[in-house]
Amino acid sequence: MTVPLTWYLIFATALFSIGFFAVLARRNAIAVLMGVELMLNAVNVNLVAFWRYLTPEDLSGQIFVVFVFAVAAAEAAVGLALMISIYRTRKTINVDEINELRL
Amino acid sequence: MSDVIFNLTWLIPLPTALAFFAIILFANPKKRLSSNIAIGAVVIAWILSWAVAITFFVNPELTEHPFALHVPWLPMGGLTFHMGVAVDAVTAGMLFMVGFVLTMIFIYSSGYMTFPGHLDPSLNTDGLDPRYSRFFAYISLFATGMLGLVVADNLLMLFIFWELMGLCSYLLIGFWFEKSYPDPSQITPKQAGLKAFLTTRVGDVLFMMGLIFLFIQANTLNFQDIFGNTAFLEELATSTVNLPFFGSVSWAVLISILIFWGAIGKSAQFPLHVWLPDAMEGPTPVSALIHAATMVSAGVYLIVRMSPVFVAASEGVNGAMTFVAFIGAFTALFAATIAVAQKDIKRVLAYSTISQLGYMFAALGIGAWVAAIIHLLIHAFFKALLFLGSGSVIHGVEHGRHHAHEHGHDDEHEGYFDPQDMFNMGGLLKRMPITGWTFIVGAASLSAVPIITAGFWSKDEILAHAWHGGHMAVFWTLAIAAFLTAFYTFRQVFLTFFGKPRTEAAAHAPESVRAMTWPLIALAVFAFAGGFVAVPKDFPGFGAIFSDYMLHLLELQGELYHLEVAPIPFSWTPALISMTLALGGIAVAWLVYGRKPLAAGEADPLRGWLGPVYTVLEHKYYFDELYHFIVVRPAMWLASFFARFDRSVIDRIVNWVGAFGRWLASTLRRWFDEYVIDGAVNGVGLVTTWTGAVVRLVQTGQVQNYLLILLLSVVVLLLLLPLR
Amino acid sequence: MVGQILFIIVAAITLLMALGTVVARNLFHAALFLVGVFFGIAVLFIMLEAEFLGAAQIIIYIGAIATLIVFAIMLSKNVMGKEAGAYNRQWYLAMGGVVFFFLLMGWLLIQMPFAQVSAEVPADAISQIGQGFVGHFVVPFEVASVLLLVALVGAIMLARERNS
Amino acid sequence: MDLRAIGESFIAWLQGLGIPDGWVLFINWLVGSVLILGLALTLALALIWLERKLAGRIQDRLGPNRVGPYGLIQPIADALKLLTKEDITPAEADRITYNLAPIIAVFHVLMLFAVIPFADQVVGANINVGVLYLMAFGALGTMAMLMAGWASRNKYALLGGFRVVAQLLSYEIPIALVMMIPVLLVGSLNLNDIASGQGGLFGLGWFVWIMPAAFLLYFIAALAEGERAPFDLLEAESEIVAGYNIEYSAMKFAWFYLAFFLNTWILSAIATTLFLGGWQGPFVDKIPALGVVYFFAKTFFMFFLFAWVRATFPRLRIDQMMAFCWKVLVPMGLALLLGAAIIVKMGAEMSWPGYMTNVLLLVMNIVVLLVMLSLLGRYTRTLSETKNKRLFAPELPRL
Repeated sequence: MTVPLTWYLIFATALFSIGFFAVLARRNAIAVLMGVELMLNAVNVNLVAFWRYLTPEDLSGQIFVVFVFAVAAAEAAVGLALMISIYRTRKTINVDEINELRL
Repeated sequence: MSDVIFNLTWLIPLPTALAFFAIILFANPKKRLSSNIAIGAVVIAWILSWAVAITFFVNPELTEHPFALHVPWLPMGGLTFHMGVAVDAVTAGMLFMVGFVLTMIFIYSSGYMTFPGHLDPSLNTDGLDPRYSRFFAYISLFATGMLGLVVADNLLMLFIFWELMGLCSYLLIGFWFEKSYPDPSQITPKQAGLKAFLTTRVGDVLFMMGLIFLFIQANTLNFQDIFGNTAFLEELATSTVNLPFFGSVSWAVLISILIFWGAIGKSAQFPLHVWLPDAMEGPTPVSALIHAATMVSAGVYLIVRMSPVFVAASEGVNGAMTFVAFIGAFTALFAATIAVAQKDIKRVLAYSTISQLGYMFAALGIGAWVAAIIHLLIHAFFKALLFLGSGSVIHGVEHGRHHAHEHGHDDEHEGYFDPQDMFNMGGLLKRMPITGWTFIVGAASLSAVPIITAGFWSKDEILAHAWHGGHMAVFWTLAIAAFLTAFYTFRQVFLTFFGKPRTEAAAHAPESVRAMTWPLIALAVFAFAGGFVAVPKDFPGFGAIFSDYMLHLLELQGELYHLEVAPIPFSWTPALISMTLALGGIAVAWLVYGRKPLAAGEADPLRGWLGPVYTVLEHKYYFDELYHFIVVRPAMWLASFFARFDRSVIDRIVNWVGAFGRWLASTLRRWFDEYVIDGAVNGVGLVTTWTGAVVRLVQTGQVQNYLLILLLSVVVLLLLLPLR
Repeated sequence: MVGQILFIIVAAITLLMALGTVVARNLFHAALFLVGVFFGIAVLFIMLEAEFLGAAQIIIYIGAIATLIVFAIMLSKNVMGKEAGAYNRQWYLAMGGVVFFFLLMGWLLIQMPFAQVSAEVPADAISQIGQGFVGHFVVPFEVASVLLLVALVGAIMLARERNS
Repeated sequence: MDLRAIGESFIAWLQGLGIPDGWVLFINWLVGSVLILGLALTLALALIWLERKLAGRIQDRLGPNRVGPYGLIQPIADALKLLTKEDITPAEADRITYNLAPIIAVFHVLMLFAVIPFADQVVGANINVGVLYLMAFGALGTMAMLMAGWASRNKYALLGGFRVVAQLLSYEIPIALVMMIPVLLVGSLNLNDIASGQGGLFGLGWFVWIMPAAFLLYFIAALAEGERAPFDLLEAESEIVAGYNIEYSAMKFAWFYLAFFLNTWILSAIATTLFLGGWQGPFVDKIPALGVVYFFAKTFFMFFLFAWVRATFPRLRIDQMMAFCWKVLVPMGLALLLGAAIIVKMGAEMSWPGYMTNVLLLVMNIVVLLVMLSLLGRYTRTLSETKNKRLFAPELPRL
C-alpha cells in the first residue's frame, strides 16, 4: 500500500487517453478496437484500485471488472466479426472510408 | 399444518382462470376437451376450497386470528393497495358451498349443454351446443370471479371480481343471443343480458361511490384494517356529512346505503329486481349457478362482510339497518306474491330466489347476520338443486317434444311450444323419477317443511331472530312470505310432477343423462342434511345431537369484529308459527292443484278466484311497464328531442358558419394563398435548405469526427466544472 | 518504497507499450504491444492483490481477445504488406484534445481527496466473488452470460461466408 | 526428510550469515528458480530420449541406441548439433516477433513449473489461484505460436498459425471446464490443496476414481493442447510441412522443441496433480520426501500414456478435430461440470456422507460417458451405413 491511489488513477487516465487517441485518430478499424480495449483496461485499473483503496471488504469492484471482461469479450467477438464482414464487402476496414451513414 | 393449507388459498381462483385462457386460446375447437379442462379445473378448485374450509372448521381457534396473506399491488403515492386473501368463518362457509356447487353445476352443464331445440339441426355435428367450449370458458371465468370474490381480503379486489361476475352474467344470459320468439313482447336472451347488465350497473355505480367514500375515510380497503379498527368505525359513525335533500347523515350511513345499493343491484332486490326473472333466458345451469346459488348471493355476502360498518351506521341514526330490513322484508313478500302467478317453471324459481334473498337481507337488517349467512349457504344448495331440476325437466320436455314430433304426435297446434311452461307438463314424476324426487326434496327444503329439511332450520333461525328482537313487522311480513313460498313451491311441484301429462311432449319426456342426475342427487343430500349445522342448541332433541357448530364458529367471528351475536334462546311461538305456515302453504297447494290435477288446456284455478289481482301478479305489478314508462320512454324521448334539436338548430348554425367560411375563403383565398401561404412554404423550404447546407457540414459520416466532438464537449464540460 | 519503484517501472513499461499500440504502423506489432499492455495490467492487478483478476486478465485478454484481434488482422489485412497512413486527418486535433483531457483529469485527480482505508483483503476473496455472482449480482451475471451467447451467435452469423 | 525443512534451514542459514531479510528472500527465490529451471531443462533431455525410445519400442524398432549406453546421450548430441547449426532468419521476416516467439514459447512453459506441487508444500509459488494461473500461462502459448506463424512470412507458417488459434483456443474450453471439476470437489484453486485433498488409503481418494470421465476428457483435450498425435495438426508434416515453425532452425527450433516436450510433461504433471492425487501415496505422511517419488512416478506414467498414444494413433482431419472438440468434448465437459456442481452442492446442503457424494459422482460420470459413447456409436453407425449405401458418398453426415 505504499503506492498512492492517485498514481493508479493517473496511470489509468493516461492509458485511457492513449486508448482514446487510438479511437479518434487511427484509420484502421482494428486499431480503433485496440484503442477501445485500452480504454476498457484503464477503467478496470480504476475499478480495482478504487476497490483496493476504498472498499477492500466489499468485492463489488472486482465483480464489476469481471463484467467488463465479459463485455469486452463480447465486443471483441462481434466487432471483429463485423470487420471481417465489412472487409469482405468493401475490401477495406479503414474507418474514414466507411461513411455510409452520411447524407 | 393449517398454515400450509391456508397458504394455498390464493391458488383457489387460479385453476379456473387458467382453464378460461386455455379454452379460449387453445381448446376452443375441441368441445369435449374444453369441458374436461373446465371440470378438471373446477374440481381442483373444489378440492382446494374444501381443504381450506374444512381445515378452518376443525380448528375453531383460528377464528381468533383469521388467516391473511397479501402482497403489494398498486402503489399510489403514499398508499399501496395490497392484493391478498383472507380466510375467516364466513369465507370458509362460502368456500365450502361455492366449491361444491360450482363443481356440481359444471358437471351438470356438461350434460345439459347438448343441442338446443331452437337451433338449426343441420349445424349439429356431435350433439353438443355449437358454442359448447365458449360456455365452459365463460363459466370458468365466472367461477374465477366467485372464488376470487370469496377469498379476497379487500374491497377493491372484491369489486373487481364482482364486476367480473357481472360481465360473465351478461355473457351467459345472452349466451343464445340468436334466439328469438314469435311473440315480440317476450324478451329475447340478447335483450335480457343487456337488461341485467344495465340494471345492475345502477347498483354498481352507487356501490363504487360508496367504496370511494370509504377509501377517502379509511385510506384502506382491507377488511381487517377497517373492521378491526373500532376507533375508526366509531369516527365513521359520528362524523357527519351534509347531503342535498337528505340533510345531515353520518358517513357510516352514507357509505352503507351506497354499498347496499350495490347489493340491491346484484341480489336483485326491489326496486332493481327486474333483471333477474329475465335472466332466466340464459341456459339453465347458468340460472342455477349465477342467478340462484352464487352471484346473486354475493350481494348478501357483501353486506355480511360489511356488517361492522352497517352496525356502526345504525348507532347514531337508525337508518341503514332499517333500510336494509325494509328492502329485504318487502322484497321477500313482494317477490313471493309474483311467484304465485307465474307459469314458467324457471320464473317461479327466479322470483323465489329474489324472495329468499329478501329473507337474507331482512335478517341482516335486524342484525341476524349469522342466520343470514347460514340461510345463504343452505339456500344455495337447495336453490341450485331446484334450478338444476327444472333444467332437467325442461331438457326432458324438449327431448320429449322431439320424440313426439318424430312419431307424428305433434302438439304444436299453437305454433310455438314453450317447454318451460308448467301448464305444458304434468305427471313427470313417473317419466323422470330421479329429477322428480330430488326436485321434491329441494321444494320441501324451500318450503321449509319442518324438522327434516335444511331450509326449515335456516329460515326458522331468521324468524326466531325477528321474533326475539321484537321486529314484529318484519316477522309477520316474512311469515306471510313463508306461507306463499310453500304454496307456490308446491303449486309448481304438483303442476309439474303430478297428475297426467298435459302434452305429448311431457308424455314422452325421458329421464336426463347421468351427468345431470348425479349432481342432483349430490345436491339433494346437502339440501336435506345441510340444515343440521343450524339447529338451535336448545331445540328439544335435535339440538343436543347437533351441536350448533356453524353458529358457534360464526359467533366467534362476530366477536372478532365486535358484532353482537348473542345466541337467542329457542322459543316455541315463532317455530310453531313457521311450521304451521309452511305446512299450511303446502296443504293449500295440494287442495288447489294436487287433489284434482289440472287437465290439458285448463286455466289456473287461481285466476278465477283472484280475478284482477292475478293479472297484476302475472304482470309482475307492471314493473317492467313502469320502468319502461319512467326510465326508458323519457330517455328515448330525450334522445329524439336532442336529435331534432341537433338537426334543426345546431346543424343550421353549422351550415351558416360553413357558408360564411366559404364566402370568406373564396374572397381571401387568392391574396392570402399567393402571398402568405406560398411565401411561408417557400420560406420554410429555403430556410430548411440553407440550414441543411450548413448543418450538413457537421455530419461527415465518420465515427471518429463525432467522437472527437464528444471528447471536446467533455473537456469543455470539465472546464466549466470549477465555474459552477 | 520498493512497491513504488516497482509500480513506476511496471506503469512506465505498460504506458510505453500502450503508446506502441497506438503508434505502431504495423498492425501486428500494435497487437503485440497490446498484449504487453494486458500483461502489464495483469501485473498491476496482482500488485493490487487481485490475483484472481490478474489471472483472469491474462486468460481473457491475452488468451482470447488479443488472439482474436491477431486472427482478425490476419484475415482482414494484406498480411505481407505495410499499412500506409496510419492516422486520419484529424489526428492532430485528437492529439491535442486527448492531451488536454489527460492534463485536466490529472489536475482534477490530484485535487481530489479520497477517503482511503487501509484494510486487508479478505482471505476468502475468491469465494466471495463467486458468491457475489450467484448472489447479489445474479441478474447482471445472467445478463452477461446471455450477452456472451448473443455475441457468440452474432459473431458466427456476421463472419459466416454468405454463399456457402 | 522434509523437503520444506531443507528450504527453511537454508533460509535460516542465510539469515545466520547476517544478510538482510529482503535479500534473503531474493536469494531464496533465485535459488528456487534456478533449481526449477535446471530441473526442467534436464527433464527435457530425459523426455526426448524416453519418447523416442518408447516410440521405437512400440513401433517394433530399437530407437536411439548409438550414442552412449541405450542411446542415453543422444539428446545431448542432438542439442549440440542444433546449437552449432546455422541460425537462419528469412529476409522478409518480422525480426523482433520472429525472435521473440520461441522465447515466449519456452517462457510460458517454464512459468507453469512455478506452481506445480512436487511434494507437500514443495511448490515454486504456492499461490491461491493456481489452476487459473495454469490456464493463463497456457493461453500464452497460443500467442507464441501465432507470433511464430505470422512473423515467418511463409504461407505454411501462417496456415499453421491459423490452425494454432483454431485448435488451441477450442480445446482450451473443454480443458478449462474439466480443470474446474477438481477445484469444485476440493473447493480451492490452490494446486497444493487439490493434491492434498486426494488423500486416502492407497490412492482411493484420487479423483480419477470418482471422475473417470473427467479424467478421460482431460487426457484427450491435453493431447490437443500439447499438439500431440492424433491432434498434431499444427505441425502436420504431410500437410503444411511442420506449420508455424517451418522457418525456424538451429537454436530457435530447439527452443520450440524444448517447449513442446516440457509442455507435454507439464500437462502430465497437471493431470497427476488434479486427478492422480499429486504427491499422495502410501506412507507419504510419514516420509514427505516420498511425495516427490510418487509425483514423478505418476507424471512419467502419464507421459508414457501420451507417448503411447502418439506412437499408435493416426492424425485426425482438421474438421474432425474441430467437430470433436465442439460437439463432443465441450458438451461433455459442460455436462460433467454441471453434474459435479449439482452433486457437490446437494451433498453440502443435505450433509451427505462423503462416500455418497463420491458414488453419485462416479455414477454421473459413467452415465455421461455412456451417453456420449452411445451418441458417437450411433453417429459412426450412420456413417458406415451411408458408406455402404453409396460407395462414393458426396457428403458425409455431419457430426
